Amino acid sequence: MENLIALLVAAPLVGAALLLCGGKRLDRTGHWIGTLLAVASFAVGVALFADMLGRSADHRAMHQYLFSWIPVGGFRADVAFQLDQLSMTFVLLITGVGSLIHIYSIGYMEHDERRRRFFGYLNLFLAAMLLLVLADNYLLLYVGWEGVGLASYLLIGFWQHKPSAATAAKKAFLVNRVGDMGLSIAIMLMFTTFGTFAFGPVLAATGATSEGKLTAIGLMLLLAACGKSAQVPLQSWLGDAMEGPTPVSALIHAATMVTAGVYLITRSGAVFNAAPDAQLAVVVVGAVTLLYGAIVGCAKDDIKKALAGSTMSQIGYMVLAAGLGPIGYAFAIMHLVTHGFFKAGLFLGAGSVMHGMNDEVDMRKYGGLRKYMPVTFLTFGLGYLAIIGFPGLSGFFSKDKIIEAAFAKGGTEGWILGGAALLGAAVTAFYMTRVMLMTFFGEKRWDPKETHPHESPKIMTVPMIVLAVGSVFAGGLFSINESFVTWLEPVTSFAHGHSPVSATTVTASTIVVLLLGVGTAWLMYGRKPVPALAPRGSLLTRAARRDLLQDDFNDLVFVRGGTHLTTTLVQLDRSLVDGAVNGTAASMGGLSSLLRRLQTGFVRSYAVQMLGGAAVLVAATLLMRGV
Amino acid sequence: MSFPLLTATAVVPAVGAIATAALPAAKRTAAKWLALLFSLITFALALVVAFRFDPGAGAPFQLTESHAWIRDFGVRYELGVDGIAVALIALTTLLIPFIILAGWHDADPLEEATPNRRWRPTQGFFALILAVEAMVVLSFEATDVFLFYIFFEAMLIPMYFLIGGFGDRAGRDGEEEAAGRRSYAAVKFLLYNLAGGLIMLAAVIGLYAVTADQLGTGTFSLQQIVEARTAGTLNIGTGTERLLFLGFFFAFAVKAPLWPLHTWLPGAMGESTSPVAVLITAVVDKVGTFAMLRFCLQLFPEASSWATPVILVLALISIVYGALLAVAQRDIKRLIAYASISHFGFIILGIFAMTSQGQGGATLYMVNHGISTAALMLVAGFLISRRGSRLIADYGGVQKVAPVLAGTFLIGGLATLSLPGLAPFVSEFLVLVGTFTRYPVIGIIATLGIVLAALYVLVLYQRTMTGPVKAEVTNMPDLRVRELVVVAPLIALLLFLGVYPKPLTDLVNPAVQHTLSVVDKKDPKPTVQVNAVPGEGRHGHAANDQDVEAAK
Amino acid sequence: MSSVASVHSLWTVAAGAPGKIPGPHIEYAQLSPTLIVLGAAVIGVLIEAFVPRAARYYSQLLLSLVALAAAFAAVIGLAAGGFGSSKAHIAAMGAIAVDGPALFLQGTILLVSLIAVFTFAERRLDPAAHGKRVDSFAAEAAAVPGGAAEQAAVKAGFTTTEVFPILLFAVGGMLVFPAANDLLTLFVALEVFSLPLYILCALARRQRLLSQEAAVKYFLLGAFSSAFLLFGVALLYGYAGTVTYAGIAEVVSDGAKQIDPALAGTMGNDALLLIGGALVLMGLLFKVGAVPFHMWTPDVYQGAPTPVTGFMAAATKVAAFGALLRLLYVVLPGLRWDWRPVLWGVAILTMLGGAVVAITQTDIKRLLAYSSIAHAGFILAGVIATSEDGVSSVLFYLGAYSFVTLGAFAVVTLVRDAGGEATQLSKWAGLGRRSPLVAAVFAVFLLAFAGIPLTSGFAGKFAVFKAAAQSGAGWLVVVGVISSAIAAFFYIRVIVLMFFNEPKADGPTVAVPSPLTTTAIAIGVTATLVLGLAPQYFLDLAGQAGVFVR
Amino acid sequence: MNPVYYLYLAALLFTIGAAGVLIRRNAIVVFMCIELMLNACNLAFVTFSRMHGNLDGQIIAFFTMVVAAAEVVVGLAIIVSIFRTRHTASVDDASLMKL
Repeated sequence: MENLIALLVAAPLVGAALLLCGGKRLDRTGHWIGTLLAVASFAVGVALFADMLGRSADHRAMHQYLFSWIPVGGFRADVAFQLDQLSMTFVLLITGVGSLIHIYSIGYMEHDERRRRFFGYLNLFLAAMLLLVLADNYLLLYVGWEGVGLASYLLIGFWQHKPSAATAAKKAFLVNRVGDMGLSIAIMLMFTTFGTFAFGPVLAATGATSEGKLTAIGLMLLLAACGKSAQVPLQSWLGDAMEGPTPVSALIHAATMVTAGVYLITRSGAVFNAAPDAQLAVVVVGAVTLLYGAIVGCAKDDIKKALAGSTMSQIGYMVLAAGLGPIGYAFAIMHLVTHGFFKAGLFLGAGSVMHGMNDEVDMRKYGGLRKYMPVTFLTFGLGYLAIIGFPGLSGFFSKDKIIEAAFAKGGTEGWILGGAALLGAAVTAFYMTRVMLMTFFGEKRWDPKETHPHESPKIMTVPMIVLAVGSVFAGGLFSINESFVTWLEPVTSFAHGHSPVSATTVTASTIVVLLLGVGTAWLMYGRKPVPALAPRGSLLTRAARRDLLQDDFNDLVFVRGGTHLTTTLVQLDRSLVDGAVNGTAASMGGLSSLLRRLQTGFVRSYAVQMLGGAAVLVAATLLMRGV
Repeated sequence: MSFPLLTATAVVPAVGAIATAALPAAKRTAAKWLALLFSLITFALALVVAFRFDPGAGAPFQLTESHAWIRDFGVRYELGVDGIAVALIALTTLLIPFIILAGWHDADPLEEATPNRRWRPTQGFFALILAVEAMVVLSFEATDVFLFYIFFEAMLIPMYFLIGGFGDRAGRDGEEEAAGRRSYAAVKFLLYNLAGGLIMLAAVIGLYAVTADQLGTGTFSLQQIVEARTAGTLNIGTGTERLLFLGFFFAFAVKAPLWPLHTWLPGAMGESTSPVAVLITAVVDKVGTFAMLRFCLQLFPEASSWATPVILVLALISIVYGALLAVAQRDIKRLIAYASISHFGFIILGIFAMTSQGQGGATLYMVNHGISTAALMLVAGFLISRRGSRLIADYGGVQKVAPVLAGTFLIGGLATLSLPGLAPFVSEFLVLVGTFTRYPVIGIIATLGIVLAALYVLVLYQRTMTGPVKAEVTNMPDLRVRELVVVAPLIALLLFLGVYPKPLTDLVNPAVQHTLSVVDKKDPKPTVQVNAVPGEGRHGHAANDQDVEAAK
Repeated sequence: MSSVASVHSLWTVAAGAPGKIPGPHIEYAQLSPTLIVLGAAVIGVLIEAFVPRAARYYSQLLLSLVALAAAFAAVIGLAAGGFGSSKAHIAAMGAIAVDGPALFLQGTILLVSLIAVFTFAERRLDPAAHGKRVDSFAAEAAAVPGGAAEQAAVKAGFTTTEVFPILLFAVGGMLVFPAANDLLTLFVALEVFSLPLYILCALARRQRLLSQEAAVKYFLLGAFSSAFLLFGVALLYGYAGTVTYAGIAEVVSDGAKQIDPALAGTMGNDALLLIGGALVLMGLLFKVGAVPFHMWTPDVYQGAPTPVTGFMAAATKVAAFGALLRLLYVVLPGLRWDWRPVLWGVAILTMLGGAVVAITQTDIKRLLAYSSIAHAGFILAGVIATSEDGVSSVLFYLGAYSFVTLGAFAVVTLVRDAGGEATQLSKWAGLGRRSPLVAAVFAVFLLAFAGIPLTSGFAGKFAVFKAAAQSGAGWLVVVGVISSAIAAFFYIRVIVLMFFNEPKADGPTVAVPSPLTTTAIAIGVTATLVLGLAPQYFLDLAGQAGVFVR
Repeated sequence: MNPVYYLYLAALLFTIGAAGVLIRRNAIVVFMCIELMLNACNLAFVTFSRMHGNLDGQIIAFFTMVVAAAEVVVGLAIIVSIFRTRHTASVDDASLMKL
């Protein structure tokens, strides 16, 4: 059975190869091939899942060794897969949501002449992402890690003729590279410490290692996670990444890739558990990001950017949870999965809206769309309820657990984190309501002459519906006598937190803040009409619109500073380094034309020099002897 | 005495050079095909060498040949290959056919040029390429220091004519201007390397003097010297050894090139046609790094470890400095040149990290960098030949009109920024790890290189390939068949070696271990001993254990 | 020391009883090379006197070739007869040494002269004057250039066939010079080969003014330096009471022991020895063109007719270095610690000076002149080695170098424009485009000069540097390589000029030479490559010839 | 009288000759100075010969004269020919080739 694991990766990989090298002749069938292979991969996943369920909890991990990849001296990297409950969860999420989005894209990209390539990239992404979660060692994970980075680069910049898209793609890759630096350093640290970087031995050996080393490794892993999961301070790329086609935003920049950081931290749980400082850093990052993302989300008028902000903040929740240790891992993953459903659903909804509004993204030019695209409205609405944590829907269960766990951290930390999480919940409710109202309610702010909003074709709506269903029930399903937690426990281990405030209080307060958020939003956007042009807004709003000046900062420090540095270096290279060389040559020439002068052409001067030479010769000889 | 395989591998291209040069002016196309044929035969021979070579065998050098040559100088015609040499010979002979194919039209006389029965640039071009190949191969094979030196120096001359004699068509300012810059670059290349070589000559002579003084008869045989060292019959005084080492290293550092001796490279690569640029950076420069590994370390172990700190710092500077300058370049080829400087920094870093990962990685790096730069540079050459300009600013939106060209260019670029899954990643990571295990700080700073690499590659790609289509490139043809034939195999190779580098590592490891044993360095042991691996697959161990053996 | 004894006995006898002087004992067979050449020279003069003009050219040419070939054969014979090694001894009553170095150098000189004769006899390059083929020598040397007399001579188709006997005389002197075993013979030989060279310099057909100026400079400075040499000889004589090398060496080695007090003032007076030695040394350094006695070289090389320049550059160096070696190794070995440091200085000055000044030269002949100075410096490095290796390395270098030089100058004669040879470097631009073959050949010579591997230049350079390094002159070697790096610069410049620069519209043409020059160049190239690729055989030759007879 | 004085004289003559070569312009005079130097050498030879009591020095002196004579022949030939072309015997005028 375990020999099927490779198939999970192979299927989409083959698809990518076919579609990217196949050339024009595949233009008409390409998208079907791509989708088929994605679904196939999903099927394999399901099969494996069934097999896994058939076993007892501690024999569920499967392992498949393919071949020895890089053997040099003590350095041994294998291409080998490890499929345990954690990986399994991801495999299902990735292939499942992935397949749905493939299907959706068939409709969404219908009129794009480069659709074949688009599906090629999507398949490439699936393959890389699966490699990431299936790898049994950090180096192979690194391959998947950069692979998804590449796929996201290609897809963000899919419409390359738009300079903005190209720039965004480049930015995403670069920021991620910074994170990758962290990952590679972490791997090097592991190699020097343990002599290996396979999950098994490394995580097993954490006990025998100095905390300092583990903290270093942990921080480096965190850096990597920040890059990939758009956490502060490396979050700046996610907003721009919305330049990509919406399905991409749904799959890569909402449901799967951006959660890789959470996977990495959870996977390396053993390391973090043994390195409290690193853990603290993680929770801080998580808390900060969940607020940051939420605030940014409130200010954006671009529907996708708003959703992007929300993605950031939701992942902030997950990271926060993962940072809490055994009491949080399971919930982090659980929220990750539910988030996968509703955020993907929301994005697909947004895509469907844009599809109907000929690619308008400014929510101020929407309004009252609910009667024009009912299905979209319905699915989007359900997603909305799920994300704000409306009782009974997925978001409610997963987020609520995280908030509890945050309080359970105990001490002032616990209060701060819990408070942050609660506040975040409120803001989430606010900005999501804002999106909802601006898009589907109020009077229409678009010109009926140009735009004729219409419902999207079945092929697009069906996936939306499926996801909506997921976002409604998943959370509840997982929480039935903690099935999800027990499922993950063998991998992530689980500990019940003892929160100073009782679970019911937390739940109650969440609902309260939720209502607060929704209420304010309704007061601001529901009651009075939304201006078609954005008002100047408060200082905070303006800052939030500019991602809280993040980019301005980067621009000032890295871009400007960097350009200055390089240009000066170029000068130095020419004047100093090369100058030294040319200088020597020149001075030789000078010396030469100087010495030439001795050659006056006058016999007598020659004679003089000869005589002088003779004198010197004699003198020297005599001196040698000291006579 | 079996068939002299190694000699043959070098003689074939030499003969080819003569044959090609001999063809009359009218027979231009014939000359091209002839050159291609000979380069392919050479490659075949190289493959035979690779198969006949047995990594497992104990002897450091195999397929050895040894004949008396210049007794008075203690020089023997001694050839032999270790894994490293085999890999590099394979690389060289593999690249040459592509270089020839890529340069198919680079040496065609200008249309308006008056036909001249005597002047045969095309024949000359391909003959020179083959000549360089012959000399490079020999310098990889030579196990006699003097023999090596001879070809190390002699290869400068044909290179010099290749750089100075042939360049990109047209350009902004007329042919005259271009010719001026070309010959300047060529002269700079030659003098720089000649100076290095002559310094080395002094050291070579010094080495002879020492051996003659202590062994009775002066010798240049690498093996003899190494054995004499280990046997204790030869011990060079510390001071002398350091001087000799510096003499050798200087020459190799110029060739490699290592900061601050790099300034000849951008000019040479910028002004010459891209196939020649590939020849410089992917083939000829490798001799420098190869020689560090084979001669500097094995002849002067103490001095090497004495100089290591400084060299590591210089290498580090090369990495960062080269990358930063690459970012600032406006000229595609110069950009790639500076990128190469950065990469050579990595190679040298790996060599002098003195760990099996470092040196193994460095060797892989030489091969992979050869292939990746070839891919990138040649595609860049195709691009330039279409537009007649090397300036990045003159391009834009190419990806729309020539998607295949853009795609291959991107893959070449991704290889250059060593994306996992492509060959260069393996080597770069090995070098980093190898360095990190012994010099953590340097290792960490070196990782900056991977970010900067991403920067210059992606900026280059963005500015040339994406965005709105520039007017001048609107009707730019996509890759032609010949060009695809050049690029596709290289890319395939990059992918294969990225996924399954084991053949290469198996080839290289023993040689690296031997070098390390000569230098008397051991890999640092991990601080925490990990006991039997629970999660890992059973099949795994069988395969891995022998690697462990190899490590011992 | 039999020779010394014999000399002394001779004089004492002479002083004692006149009339009973035994005829000096001369080994004619062993001196045959010299005798053949000088004899041929005399016959040449007679030919000038008695053979009608028309026939002179061919008869002279034939005579010279035969004579030189025969002489060379004789040298081979002697060498085969073991006079190079086992039977080496001093002939002609201590005047002339017949030993390895002598024979090797004589052989080299003879070969060089043979090739030089080819270039002397070339008559296809200059456009025919009045339907008569002319060579590169003045129609009538005595006539005023451009004057009526000269025009008449040209019309009459006169040619200076005297050059052949003059050349032979010079060769004769050169053969004796490195073999000379007493200072007197040294001095005489020096003059015997210098005076003909002075004349040859003045005989150019084109640019007589330069040619004559070259002659005057060479003559005056040459005479000046030989005066110093002679004074040095006098002092040495005063020091040792004899001029035979062996005699002086003896006195030097075991100081002044068994000498009567009367001579205490002079005999064994080190001041005399040192000053005298220095002056003789200077005379020889002048001939090899070492800094600071090199000023004549560029001017003379430039002014003299190119074939003569080639001959001088090659043969004179060989002969002079031969003599220098013998002097230092036979006479002054005891003084090694005195003259070695001095020569160190001279060698360094010469290497660097030659290389540096050459960078800015604009005339190909001057350029080659300065390069020859630099090379003199390299050879000096070998001389300083003061070991058998040193000797043989110098011998090898001389052999290798002389062929390259001859070839190079032969090529220079081919590149011509209206005013004769186009020696202006700027005119050589784009030569590679016009006639790739000639340019390629010249490039080979330049690369050999630069000491690029696989050429004879490299083998030679390596040999001398190796010898120097082994004798502990490591830093000299370093200076050597540095100056060769500098030198490389201007050799490369010429190559750039020939291959990478566009040919000028009014550029020079390459004349198609007769088989004579062609063979000369061909031999030059072959020698360059063979000695570069497989030098072992010749190294052996030089190695066996490494020992001086004392 | 002490023969050493003759040596001093020889040295003096030699120096005068050398100085003359450096100072005088006229080629002929320069040449005569060189002859003077040679004769100084002769004097030295003869003196030393006398001191050593062997005849080598004197013989050498004869040789020197012969050589000097030959030198004169060649020298004058060259000087005269250049005089006829340039109508001057000043060595300083013969300086076309320089640097």
